[in-house]
Amino acid sequence: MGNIIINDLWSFLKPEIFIAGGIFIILLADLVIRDNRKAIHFTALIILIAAFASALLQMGTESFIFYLGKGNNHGLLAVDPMSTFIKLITIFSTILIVIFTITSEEFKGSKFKSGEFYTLLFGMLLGMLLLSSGADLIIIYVSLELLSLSSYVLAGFIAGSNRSSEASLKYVIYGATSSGIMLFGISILYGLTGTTNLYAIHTILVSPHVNYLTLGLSILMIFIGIGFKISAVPFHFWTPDVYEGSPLPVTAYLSVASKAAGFALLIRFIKVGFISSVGTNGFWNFYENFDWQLFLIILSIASMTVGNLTALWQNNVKRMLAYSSIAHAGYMLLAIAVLSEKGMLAFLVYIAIYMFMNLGAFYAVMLVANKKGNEEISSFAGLGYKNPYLAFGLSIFLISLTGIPPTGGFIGKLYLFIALLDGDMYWPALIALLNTVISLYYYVRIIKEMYLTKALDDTTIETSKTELTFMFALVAPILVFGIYFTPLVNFCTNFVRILGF
Amino acid sequence: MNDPLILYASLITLFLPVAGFALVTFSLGRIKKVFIGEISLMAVSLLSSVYILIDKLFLHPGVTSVFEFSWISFATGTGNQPINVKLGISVDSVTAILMFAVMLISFLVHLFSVEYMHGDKRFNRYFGYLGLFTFSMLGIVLTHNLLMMYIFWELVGLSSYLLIGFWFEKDSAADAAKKAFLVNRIGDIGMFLGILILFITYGTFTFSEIFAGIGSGKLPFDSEGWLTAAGILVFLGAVGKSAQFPLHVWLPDAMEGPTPVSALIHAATMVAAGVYLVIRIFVMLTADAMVFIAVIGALTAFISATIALTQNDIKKVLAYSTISQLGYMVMSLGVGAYAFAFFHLITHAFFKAGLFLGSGSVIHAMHHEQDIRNMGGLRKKMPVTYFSFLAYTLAICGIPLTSGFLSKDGILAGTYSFGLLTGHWLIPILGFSVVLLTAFYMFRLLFKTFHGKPADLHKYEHAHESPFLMAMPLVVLAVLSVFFWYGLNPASPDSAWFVSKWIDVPAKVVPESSNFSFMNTTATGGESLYNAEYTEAQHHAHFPTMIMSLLFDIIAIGLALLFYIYFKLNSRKLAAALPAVYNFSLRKWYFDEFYNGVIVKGTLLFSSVLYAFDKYIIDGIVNFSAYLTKLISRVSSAFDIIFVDGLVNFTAYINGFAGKHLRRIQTGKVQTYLVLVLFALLTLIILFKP
Amino acid sequence: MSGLPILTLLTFIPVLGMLIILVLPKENPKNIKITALLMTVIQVVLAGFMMSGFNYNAGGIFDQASFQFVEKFRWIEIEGGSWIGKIKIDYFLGIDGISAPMVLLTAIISLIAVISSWKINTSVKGFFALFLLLDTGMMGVFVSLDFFLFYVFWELMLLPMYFLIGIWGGPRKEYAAIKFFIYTLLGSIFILLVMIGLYFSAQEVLADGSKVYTFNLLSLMDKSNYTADGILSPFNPANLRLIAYIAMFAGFAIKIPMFPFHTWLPDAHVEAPTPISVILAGVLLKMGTYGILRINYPIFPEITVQLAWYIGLFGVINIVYGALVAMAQSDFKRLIAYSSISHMGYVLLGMSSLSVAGINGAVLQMFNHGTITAMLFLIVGVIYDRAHTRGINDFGGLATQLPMYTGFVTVAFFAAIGLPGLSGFISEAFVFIGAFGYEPVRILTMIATSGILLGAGYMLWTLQRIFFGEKKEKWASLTDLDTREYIMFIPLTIIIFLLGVYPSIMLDIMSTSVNSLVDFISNNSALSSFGGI
Amino acid sequence: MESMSVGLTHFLVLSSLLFSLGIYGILTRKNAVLVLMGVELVLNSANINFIAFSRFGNFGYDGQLMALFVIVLAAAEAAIALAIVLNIYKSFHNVNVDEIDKLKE
Repeated sequence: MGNIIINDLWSFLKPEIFIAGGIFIILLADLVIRDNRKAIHFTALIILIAAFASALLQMGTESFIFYLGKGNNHGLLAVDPMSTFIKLITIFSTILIVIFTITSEEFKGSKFKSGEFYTLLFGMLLGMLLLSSGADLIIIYVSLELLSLSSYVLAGFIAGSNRSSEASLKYVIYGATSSGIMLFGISILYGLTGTTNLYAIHTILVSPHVNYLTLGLSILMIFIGIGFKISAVPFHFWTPDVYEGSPLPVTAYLSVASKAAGFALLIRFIKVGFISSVGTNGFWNFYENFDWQLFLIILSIASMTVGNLTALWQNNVKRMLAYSSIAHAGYMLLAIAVLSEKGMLAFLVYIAIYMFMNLGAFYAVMLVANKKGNEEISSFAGLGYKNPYLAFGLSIFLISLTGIPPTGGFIGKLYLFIALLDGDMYWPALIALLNTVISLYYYVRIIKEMYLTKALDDTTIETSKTELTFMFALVAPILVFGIYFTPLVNFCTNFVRILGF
Repeated sequence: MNDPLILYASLITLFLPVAGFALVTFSLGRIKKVFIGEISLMAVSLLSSVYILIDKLFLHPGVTSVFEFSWISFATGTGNQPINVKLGISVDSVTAILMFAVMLISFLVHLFSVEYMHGDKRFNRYFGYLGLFTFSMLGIVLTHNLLMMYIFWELVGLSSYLLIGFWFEKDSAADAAKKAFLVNRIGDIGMFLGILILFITYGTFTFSEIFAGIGSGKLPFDSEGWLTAAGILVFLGAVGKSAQFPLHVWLPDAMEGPTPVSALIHAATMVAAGVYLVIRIFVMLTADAMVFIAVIGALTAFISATIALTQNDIKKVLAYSTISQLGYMVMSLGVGAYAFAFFHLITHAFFKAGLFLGSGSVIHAMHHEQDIRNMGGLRKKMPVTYFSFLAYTLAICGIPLTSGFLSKDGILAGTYSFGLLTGHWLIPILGFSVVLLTAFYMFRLLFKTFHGKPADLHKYEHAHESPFLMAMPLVVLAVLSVFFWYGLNPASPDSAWFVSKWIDVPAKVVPESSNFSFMNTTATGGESLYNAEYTEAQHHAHFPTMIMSLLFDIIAIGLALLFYIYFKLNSRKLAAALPAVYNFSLRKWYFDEFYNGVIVKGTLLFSSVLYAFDKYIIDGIVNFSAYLTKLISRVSSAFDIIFVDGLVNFTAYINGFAGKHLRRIQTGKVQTYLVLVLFALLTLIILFKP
Repeated sequence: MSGLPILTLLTFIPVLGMLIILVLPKENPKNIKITALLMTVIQVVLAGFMMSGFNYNAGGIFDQASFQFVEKFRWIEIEGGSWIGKIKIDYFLGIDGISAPMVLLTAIISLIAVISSWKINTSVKGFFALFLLLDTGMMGVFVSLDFFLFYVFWELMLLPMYFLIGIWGGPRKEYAAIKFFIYTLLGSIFILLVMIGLYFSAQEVLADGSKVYTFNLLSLMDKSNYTADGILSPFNPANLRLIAYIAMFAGFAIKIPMFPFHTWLPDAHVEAPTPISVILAGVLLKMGTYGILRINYPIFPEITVQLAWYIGLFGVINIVYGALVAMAQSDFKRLIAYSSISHMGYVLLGMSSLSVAGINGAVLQMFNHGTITAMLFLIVGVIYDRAHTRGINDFGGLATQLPMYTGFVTVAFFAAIGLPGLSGFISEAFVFIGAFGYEPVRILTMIATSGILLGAGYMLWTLQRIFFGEKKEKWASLTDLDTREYIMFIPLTIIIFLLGVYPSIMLDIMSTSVNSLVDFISNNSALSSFGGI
Repeated sequence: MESMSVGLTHFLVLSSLLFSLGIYGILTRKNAVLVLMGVELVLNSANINFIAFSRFGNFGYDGQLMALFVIVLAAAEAAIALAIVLNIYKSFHNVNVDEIDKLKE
């Protein structure tokens, strides 16, 4: 038995093991080479790359691991293509965040404790990795908390910054309450079904004896926790405040990785828990117990509309991007709302591109903020002339976020709308498209500020070659996938499957 | 049949003038004497037109030479007749005569202008424009199809625009040019629609093919009404170009152009193009269309004659007289006096060109004085001008032994017999009253200008006879106003060669049911318009016509003598006694006031209203919303709100508004957020309870 | 001819130029300008070369075999699972008689615009780089035969245009630029929706016999490719073709721009720098009508027939409304912008006739409007460069001051009025012939003829206000045209005269294709009543 | 059912009350520490549910296992949260959540 567990661990949990081990290594390294920050950065990168490679290697494998008790044929964790994909996304974005961290001015001071930072970052990552594979509500809750607890601290990681402290307080209160309510929902679901395993819940929900009212209540309560993670309206209120207050690399991380993990949870929760089978046409067949589609459509439309409309009014670019990320959560939610394999594919394509473009945008904003000390939109005035490369890169990211060809963002939108129209969801598609137009306002506002507004001061915004190289490394996939997206989509197609479906 | 020499001669005649225009244009004013080249080209062109004239009148009478080529052709979908637009020329006696007249007058005007325009800073360009005009006019004359007619129609419009506005520094000239072009365009639209109807129906622009189509019984949209409409619509082009009521208002203003231009374009040739157009489409005019045309012509003749009575500008009087005479020609066509219309066109071209050149000579001598009240007694100073002017005046009044007598009497006889046959007596009544009016105002003009005492001694002292280049054309034209060029019997219009030899009156092609019964020749198998009934009516009409018109002439001249030579009657007192009548005539029946006040102002007002609509309604779907957005933005925040008007503007407002309130939710207080979350949860529970 | 991928070259030569410009040092703007000039000259030469090998008897429209210079290879091919099916997108270029004139126009206007931007002195590098990118976008739209590719090119133009107006524009440039951007994006989302809808409704049969969803425009035109239950399939009783047609039409109509979507145009024109106005009026507006002809018409023939009257109605509104509003303008450039709206109305009217004459007229009008309006905007630019004002009433008496300039202005104005002998006349005449011959729009056509008068009205009035009257002291320092300006004006003037005197040069290029388009519509328009297969 | 014995319903009522109290505390307390106590109440109400269901539903030990995890996590959460509150106190010199609202717009 033990051997089997060890074997399972090694065969399917390599990334998690690397990261967990990484936490220890970083802690140790922090003790030994505390003064050599570079070495710690480097160590973290090595570990992450190893984890990424191992995740790549386990592409295509499917298995349960950690069986709980006898006669239970569903494990605690399910390793499958979808979870692997989310793991790749989260690990990859962690790698990028490490690079952010290296160049971030906020983290330059002597107060910055890199060892602690990476410990927490890896803790978060571990939470995400487990969350994306979690097949049992116990492990889901535990990994969610692991993720959350680390992120609370990271949000307030800049010592002495009021903004940062405030962000972390809000985050913790909001997060703790959400997860509390979610837990209560889980307990009700447990009471209804008698199990915490999603796969087991699946088999039980077939029976018509389940009280739908109570079930609905528990689903909604659980969804508060998920909605909090993916910052979907109306569970998004923390997002702008926390994003604005947190250190920029953390904000970027929250906007991509944490969101991806939240979506992984959502997908598994819905697909494993509530669908009876996947039709040959790719549409998911449902038990008649909860109108997931309508529910998700409402939330997604609310998210994109509220996100976009509110973003119009923001003067702080970081905050603007926070609202934009709410809107993008809406688009991704809409992809899932199709409840089909095509929707899934659209989601995967979208989030992969979203990772590049959103992190890229944050990175470019960070490079400006590094010099200017703030992210106010007026700081971007004349950037197109002060630093054309940086401005060009940021423009590409913003255009891609808008979804205009030939950028990757368009491909994401394209697949989204293909899925929507395939699912006969015309009105949501139209609303999403109109939202695209609205979003153009504020994305272009930044572009306008960079190119059309004269700079108020003569401060130069210089960037090192390394920084630019890194930024263009993010621009490249956006442009390449915008023109030739075959590899991306082929790649994503491999990851649509979920264990058992 | 199709003598290539005729083709070459026609092409030479047609293209040399435009070559002159090109020569002047491309010399870009760098060559001083380039006008001489232009005039030489005109001379060659004139000779070539003489050749054609001789050929068509004497060598090969009755032969029509047609040359055409396919200009545009394309298939129009399976099963349809392909579109094949042919351009071409057709030269018959009518063409040849008119072409010669145009060339001759044009040439004379060129010569006249050399002196008249001497010292003008755009001297060369003036000749270029004349060349362009001559080309365009010849195009109208030569064309064998409606499209080309329309093309050259517009081109004469262009050259007329350029020449009226030649002294564009004067606002009045620029205004007049614009007015001429626009008023003409109104008629052109009608003409264009008429052409469209015909093209849609017969698939061709070529006159002969259209007529063949009508003759074969095919009707536009299978309705005789549409055939009438097509005729009237095409005629609208003539209404514009020949300054017929109600589009006659541009011609008096066009006198802003140099006087030789007025002679060439606005008296002799271009304005006659309308009449020529009606001549060309005559065979397809239904009875209703003809009555319409006759009434328009008669009204025009009458209205403008009444206006001419009181005008004091020498050129304005002549302009209204031109309109009046054009009305005669149009009326003549309307009543079926086909040959006389053309006859009058030619005679009128000569004597009216003469009158204008004569007035030009006077104006030149008087240092650009145009008001006849400031003239007088000039006959002693300018004998050549005076005697030629007298000849033209006699001709226009239709005094025997002049060309005008022959052509005008024919027209009046036509209206009289038309009245006899159809009962449309209004037309001859107006026609005869115009005789009276014409004679009166022409002699008034003659007397006030050349007789009596000089009103402005200073100018009178400086007045002198015009130099040779100006006097010579006057003489030539005066000679051409004498009867013997047109027929040997000065008392018999019917035996004039125009009527008896040169012009073949074509038979109508319209269905019998929509033709006048007396013009139906199919029953008798005739080739000509006139059947026995009609001819007989004309015979009856001749004698009374001649008597009446002579009588009217004598009365009118007598009155003019009493008013302006013997001063037995006082025109001022008469005017004071009848102020309403006098002003009505002096102010030209208030046409300009009406058009400016109602139509032009109305359009401009409407356009400003539409612009306001565009700016405030369409562009800001609700103007108010744009305003509100601005207001909110000013109050709430310093940043420049991106708002876009139009539909987008409106959305922006809604968005902005919503966004603002959504933003207010973000209080920064975490407990508020949580309350909202719980509220949302409750809402969702209510929504999704099974 | 074979072997040389001429359309790809035409399309991507500007991108090459852009890349070269990007590496050139910005210290020497002359080199940058020369590079841009060179690229556009090459483009014109290539376009000329293309026309020399053009087959006048090939119909194109729906038949790949009769498209010319076809380049087709697989661009995107994704083998999906059972649930997603195969996705394929072709890099599919080709021209027929409808696109060839547009390609020619794009090449010519781009060259002229480069010449007219010679005086641009701020951020030269950026300007020409963006300009060339825009050029690629425009060319790409006219040669694409795959909807996806078409859409990519369509959207590719947005950003360069935004910058070109926004950075190098007039005082309210930001406003105008964002307005343009938002409007156009709003239009293109509708196109995108319909594009995806079509994608799901038709399957192309591949060489190996397998069926695959397609963006191929030609396959989308073939009714037999449609599935029984596709939302935009004519065989689906509950199809949404009418709505899709209207949506896509609206998307294109914004670009035309058709009333009531036109208000972006005057603002964009007024604020844009001269060369960009030239491009905008000369080429960009044509994309709207081209899109309708290329995509709406053959893909939805039965709805085209159904809605022809409305197309005609909007055409007439454009003509009359544009002309009337133009009359109220006191800004020279704004006036030309509204006249442009009016003239594009003729294109719509011609298209609504569904006849060869009308559509020939419409396509010819697209070309002619491109050249004439380009010239008009150049004219505005010349005077604005010198006097720094565009107020019509500020001027007066310029004819004496600037005789050569006045000469060109007169030619352009009269061409715009539709004077016979100049190019505008023929196209308008055929538009009217076609529309008048089509019974449903006959009355509309009659109303539209008032545009002839109104057009002459505002043009001549403008001519008078600017050029006639006494010479003003204020403008005594203005100089007449210089060599560069002659180089811009003369080719356009020649084209205007040439096509006025001998329009068959252009009509012959397009008429075979227009014939097959009209035949195609009449053969297929009744099909929706057949019911399912 | 015996009237005196304590059954599932009682536990559920208790847990609901606790949950409501917890939420009430979170929403109304000004002091951040008290808010966090509200969170603890919510977590514990869920724990009661887990154990009650596990016991009365005869579902095996999953529920109890869960409760154990939750207790541990609650402790960790409390620790972190209190640290953050401490940090806030350093910056703002109070711990009233309704006064910490600088981040907003």
